[in-house]
Amino acid sequence: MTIDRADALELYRVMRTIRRFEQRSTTLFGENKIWGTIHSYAGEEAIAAGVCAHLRDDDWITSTHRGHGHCIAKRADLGKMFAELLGRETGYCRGRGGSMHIADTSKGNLGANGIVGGGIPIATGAALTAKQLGSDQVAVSFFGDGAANQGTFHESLNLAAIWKLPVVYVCENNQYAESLPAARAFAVDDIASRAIGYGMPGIHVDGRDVRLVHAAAGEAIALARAGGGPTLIVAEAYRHEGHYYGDPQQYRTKAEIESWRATFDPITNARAWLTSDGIASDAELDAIDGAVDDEMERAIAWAETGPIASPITPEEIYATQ
Amino acid sequence: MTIDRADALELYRVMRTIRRFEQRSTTLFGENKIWGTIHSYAGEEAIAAGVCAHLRDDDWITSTHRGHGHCIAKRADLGKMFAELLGRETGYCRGRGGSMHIADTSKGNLGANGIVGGGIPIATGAALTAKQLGSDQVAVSFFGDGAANQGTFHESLNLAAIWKLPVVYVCENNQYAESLPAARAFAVDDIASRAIGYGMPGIHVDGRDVRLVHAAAGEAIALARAGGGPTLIVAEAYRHEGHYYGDPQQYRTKAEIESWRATFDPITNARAWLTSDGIASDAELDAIDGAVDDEMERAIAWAETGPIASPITPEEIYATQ
Amino acid sequence: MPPSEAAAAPTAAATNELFYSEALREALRLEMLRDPRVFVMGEDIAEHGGAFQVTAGLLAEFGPDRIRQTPISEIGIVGAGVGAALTGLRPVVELMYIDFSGLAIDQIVNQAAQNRFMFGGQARVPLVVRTQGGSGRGNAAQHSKSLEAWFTHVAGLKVVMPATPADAKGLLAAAIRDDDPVMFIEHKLLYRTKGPVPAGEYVIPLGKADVKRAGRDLTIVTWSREVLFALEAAELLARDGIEAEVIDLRSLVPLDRETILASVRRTRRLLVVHEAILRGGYGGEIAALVAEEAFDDLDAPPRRLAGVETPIPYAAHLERGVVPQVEDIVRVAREIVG
Amino acid sequence: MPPSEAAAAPTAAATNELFYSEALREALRLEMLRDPRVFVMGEDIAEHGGAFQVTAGLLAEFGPDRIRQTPISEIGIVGAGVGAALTGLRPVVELMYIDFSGLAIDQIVNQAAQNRFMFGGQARVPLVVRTQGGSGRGNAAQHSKSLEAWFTHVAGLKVVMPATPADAKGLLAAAIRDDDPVMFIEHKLLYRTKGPVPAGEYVIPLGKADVKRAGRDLTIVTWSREVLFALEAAELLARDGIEAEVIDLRSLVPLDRETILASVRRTRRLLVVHEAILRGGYGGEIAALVAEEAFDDLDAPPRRLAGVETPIPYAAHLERGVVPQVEDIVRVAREIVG
Ligand SMILES: Cc1ncc(C[n+]2csc(CCOP(=O)(O)OP(=O)(O)O)c2C)c(N)n1
Ligand SMILES: Cc1ncc(C[n+]2csc(CCOP(=O)(O)OP(=O)(O)O)c2C)c(N)n1
Ligand SMILES: [Mg+2]
Ligand SMILES: [Mg+2]
Repeated sequence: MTIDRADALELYRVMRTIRRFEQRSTTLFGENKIWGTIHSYAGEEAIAAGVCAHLRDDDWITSTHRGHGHCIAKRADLGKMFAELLGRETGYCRGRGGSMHIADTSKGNLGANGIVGGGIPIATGAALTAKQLGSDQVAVSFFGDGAANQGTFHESLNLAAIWKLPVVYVCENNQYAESLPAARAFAVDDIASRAIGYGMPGIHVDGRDVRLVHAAAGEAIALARAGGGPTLIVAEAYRHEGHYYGDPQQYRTKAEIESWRATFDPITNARAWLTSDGIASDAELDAIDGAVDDEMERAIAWAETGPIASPITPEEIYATQ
Repeated sequence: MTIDRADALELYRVMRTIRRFEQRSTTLFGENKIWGTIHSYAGEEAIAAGVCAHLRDDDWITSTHRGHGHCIAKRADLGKMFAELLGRETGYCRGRGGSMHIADTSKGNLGANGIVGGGIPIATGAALTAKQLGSDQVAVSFFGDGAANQGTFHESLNLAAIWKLPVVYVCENNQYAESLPAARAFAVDDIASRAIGYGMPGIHVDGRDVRLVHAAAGEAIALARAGGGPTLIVAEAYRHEGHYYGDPQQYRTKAEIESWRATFDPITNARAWLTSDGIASDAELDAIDGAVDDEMERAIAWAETGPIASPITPEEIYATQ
Repeated sequence: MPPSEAAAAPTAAATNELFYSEALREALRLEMLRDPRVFVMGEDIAEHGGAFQVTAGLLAEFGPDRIRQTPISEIGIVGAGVGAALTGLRPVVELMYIDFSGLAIDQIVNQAAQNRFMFGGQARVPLVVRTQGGSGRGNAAQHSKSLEAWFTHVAGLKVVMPATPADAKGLLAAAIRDDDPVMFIEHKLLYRTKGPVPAGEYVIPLGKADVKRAGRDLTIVTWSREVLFALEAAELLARDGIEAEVIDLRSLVPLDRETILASVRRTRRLLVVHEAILRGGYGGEIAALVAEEAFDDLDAPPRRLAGVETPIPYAAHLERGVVPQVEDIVRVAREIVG
Repeated sequence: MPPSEAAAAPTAAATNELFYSEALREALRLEMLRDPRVFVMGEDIAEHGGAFQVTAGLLAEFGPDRIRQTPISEIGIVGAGVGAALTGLRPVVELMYIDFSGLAIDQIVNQAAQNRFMFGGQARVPLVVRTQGGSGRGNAAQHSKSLEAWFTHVAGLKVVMPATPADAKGLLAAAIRDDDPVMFIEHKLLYRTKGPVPAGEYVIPLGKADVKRAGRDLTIVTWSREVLFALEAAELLARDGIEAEVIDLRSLVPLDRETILASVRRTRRLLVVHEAILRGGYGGEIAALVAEEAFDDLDAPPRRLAGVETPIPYAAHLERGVVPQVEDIVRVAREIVG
């Protein structure tokens, strides 16, 4: 699958937007403007960008506690995202959900999830809806290496396989589940080998290269859309930041972090690709960066002017009174 | 692994005892002497017999709702088993548990289980005890094809694999989970292929031939005892009776049942082996049958004379008052 | 275009004598005919017709997609139900025994019940989880519990427990049309009970208790199978001139406070009866509510009669002894009236 | 040979000022030193020292076998805990948030709590499940619930909720020595509270409530973090001459009925306070108990003050508004005393 220039630049823009969003939410958290906890997606941008590039607004995704990237890649409004983090009425969840629960049903984002593995059966159910209605919609479930050891992973992949559901399972192996290295959580090197036991294709991809993610996801999503059933994609990545804002990270060394960041950065990687293949010059990419940063500040400014979350009303808890 | 004559005859005796136990509990149920529900192990005897032949009294097993066979193979007292089915104080569980909860901790039987897949993590925990204490005890978890689609299966096998626990997982594929054919519950032909995703050996064996089960289990249990970690064994079998006493079995035809019973009977199979290899004559095997049947009637007679279950006392519910 | 979800008022059509299981099947069938988005998912619901025959025959009529038989994967299928409900379908997921609900409760509570609120009202989760509980069949401790109290303690969930065939039909239809997740809890010993059931479309709004028997001396609040016991007890009490009012809650959530309080203010005496164990049971909620709201109207302490604090034993004579029987209700009612 | 499990009486040794988290760690450490069968299993408990730093430093002292870090497999690790307990060990399994307990509750309820009874007394399950609940940190609806009521409604399970560092230490030691499964529920906002903690071996028997403040006008029954709020409220009330007695249940199961009833018979007024939502909460059990047993001793209706019926919202100002605060307790207490 070749990527034309417009798509290539869009992939870069999305990744760069995610990275910037994480940088700014981190500073806002440091300024005590964000409450609770946030989890940075920095280092994993190529996965959300490469996968969601193939999705329509009426396709569904389920996301995770580390969900900002998926949300942005599914074309969410940055202002509403920041407004949510700031607990404003103008946020996606009117300040009820916060970072761990941002959903944008208008774009098919069925929500970030605070329960590790909690979104996997939900995406499977969304795919079941497509199957029942005979539509060609597809569901994608993003989850981490840690989630792959939850029972929900197992039960869901089996259901999708026997029912040939249009769903793609994207396991983001960022090498850690909080403080637990993936190497200690699995007795296999390749998590994708689990696909064998369910009877679905299992694809292992280098999540640092958006081209590879884009290609693998393109195939899997096309297969699902065509009624060919589910696929498990395992994308290797590295979590550049702590598990959450403030993580002391006693479980890994500064040296490890530095070396991985240097070798494993999807954005530097994409810049190298785009410039060396003559798709864009550094100047053009810098211009994109500048535009992204400006958009980010406008979004934050808009969010900060939003009213604080309004009092809770019964209809928010029960739709049928 | 060659089987000497004494062991061969013991394997036959155990299988024949299980078969007879199921026949008699079925008639007792028909006489309204047994309450609740019972699940016949007829057709799967070679699995319990072949596996438990390698276990010591201080090794552990976890069993299922279809647990009579495992219990007998782990050398339980038949009288106490019948007494439990009859709701007597002299039963293994003093009439509290019934068929679905018979346990015999004196022989390492950690209990039948009414929750499909419920015993898998428990056996894993027993193996963890052996590991923590540095003993050479082994745990075996018996469960069905249906249980292999429970999250507990997934989480437990992964834990055992990463911790190299001395546990053997024995999946009894009797072709059905209640009314659901295994063919419709899996998108793979070989359930043992799931072992690949956990990084443990997966062995597929014809559960009709006690020699094959005995050999496979012998290797797996020896490996576990030697600190080599877990194994998944999938033994093919066929459930000769309904899922439970009284199952109308609308989900399979009489013809199917007849043809499988004819071709898939571990006891006929064992008789053929024993006689053709000249290990025992039909007369000798008939003598074993007779002895088994006599023992069964003695056990039932003893059970029927037992006092009914006594009133419940607080210490049964809480050990520390 | 599917019709509106608004629950229609009960219609007084002709009635048929049906088993509780048949009444449930009729509701499922009519709702599936009425709304193509409704489908059923669960274990052994197809060829076998369900562990208690509620879906018997529906496979032939609706086919394997809408009578979707699943592997044994409780959290997987309930979670798939949540996803299907979030994306426009109206799934009815069957959990064979409420004792197994623990395997799926994370999806019921953290996802189904909370999604709407967590997402700031963006979502609706019209999911019905049909299950059954209770003892009396010798199935022992893992197949006999009464766990409704767990589900009443969850914001965003509704809890319904019909006691009669008519209520089973009308409440299941309402649960399916409701836009919120509903735990619909049946009782294994009610399936073979018979009663008159209105023919055709019949919907009972959730949240309305039913006064199954009027009385002036004592209010008995109960639900599910204990309603039948309470009515029998009321008959016996009437022989001694004690007129017990029997209120069948039907919906535990939403709770019909008004009906309970109005009755207690008249009878001035309360007895709550349930099969679940006493400690932490929903009877505490009812007794506390009445003590708080109608304290000065009470002539006697509010009483609770509930299951003995033990896992359910197997042996028949023990099993019978651990849940309230008719004679127990009569005895305690007499003590209360004094 | 390991020492007997009999809970020793509290010893009045020297005390240290410790954080609640440190007191818990001290209990874990002492019990692990005392009994080689005790070990800890859970997520992020090793290098990271636990989400709330309770196990910080224990990996270095006891090594990776006894501070056993696990993958994210809640039902797998709790089930492994059940198996280890059944076969002679004394596991302490940590569930990072009680909101995740739904993933493991099947093993807690159907196995751990029921095995002993189902097996006719053959088994013991000395398993401690350590977890924490409650709101106040902006973690929203899936990380802030108070679910203790679910566990009180299970025959065979014990439920402990310490409010102070000293109680945390003494009760955790008792829970580990207890031969039954214990849900040990901490509160995320208590870990950084400080208090005097007896040095060395210190064991508080389960099932004994603690009168944290004596008073004559009103009995406030509460537990966990609300104990601190109730004590603050009592201070304020005292300024207006209202003397509230504050009872910290500490153990919800076994429940210390005597202490509650004796107090209410003296003060003639009851207020139960908890953070969990009202409906189906354990406050109903306490209020119902008092209404049944001490009806004629009450001068006012028993009252409950509890969380608002909603999933916990994220925004700080909303979050604070849905659980009882000091001022709420003061207001309701005044209403009761009238
Ligand atoms: C059911 C459940 N268990 C534990 C947690 C606590 N927790 C939050 S994130 C996390 C690690 C998840 O690891 P992974 O799935 O690899 O995702 P990552 O954070 O690496 O993106 C854990 C253990 C949780 N939120 N839910
Ligand atoms: C968690 C759970 N779900 C469903 C059931 C109901 N049930 C009892 S046995 C059974 C089928 C089990 O199939 P399998 O694991 O293949 O064992 P088999 O009965 O074939 O020996 C089912 C669905 C149960 N007991 N527990
Ligand atoms: Mg990870
Ligand atoms: Mg089977």
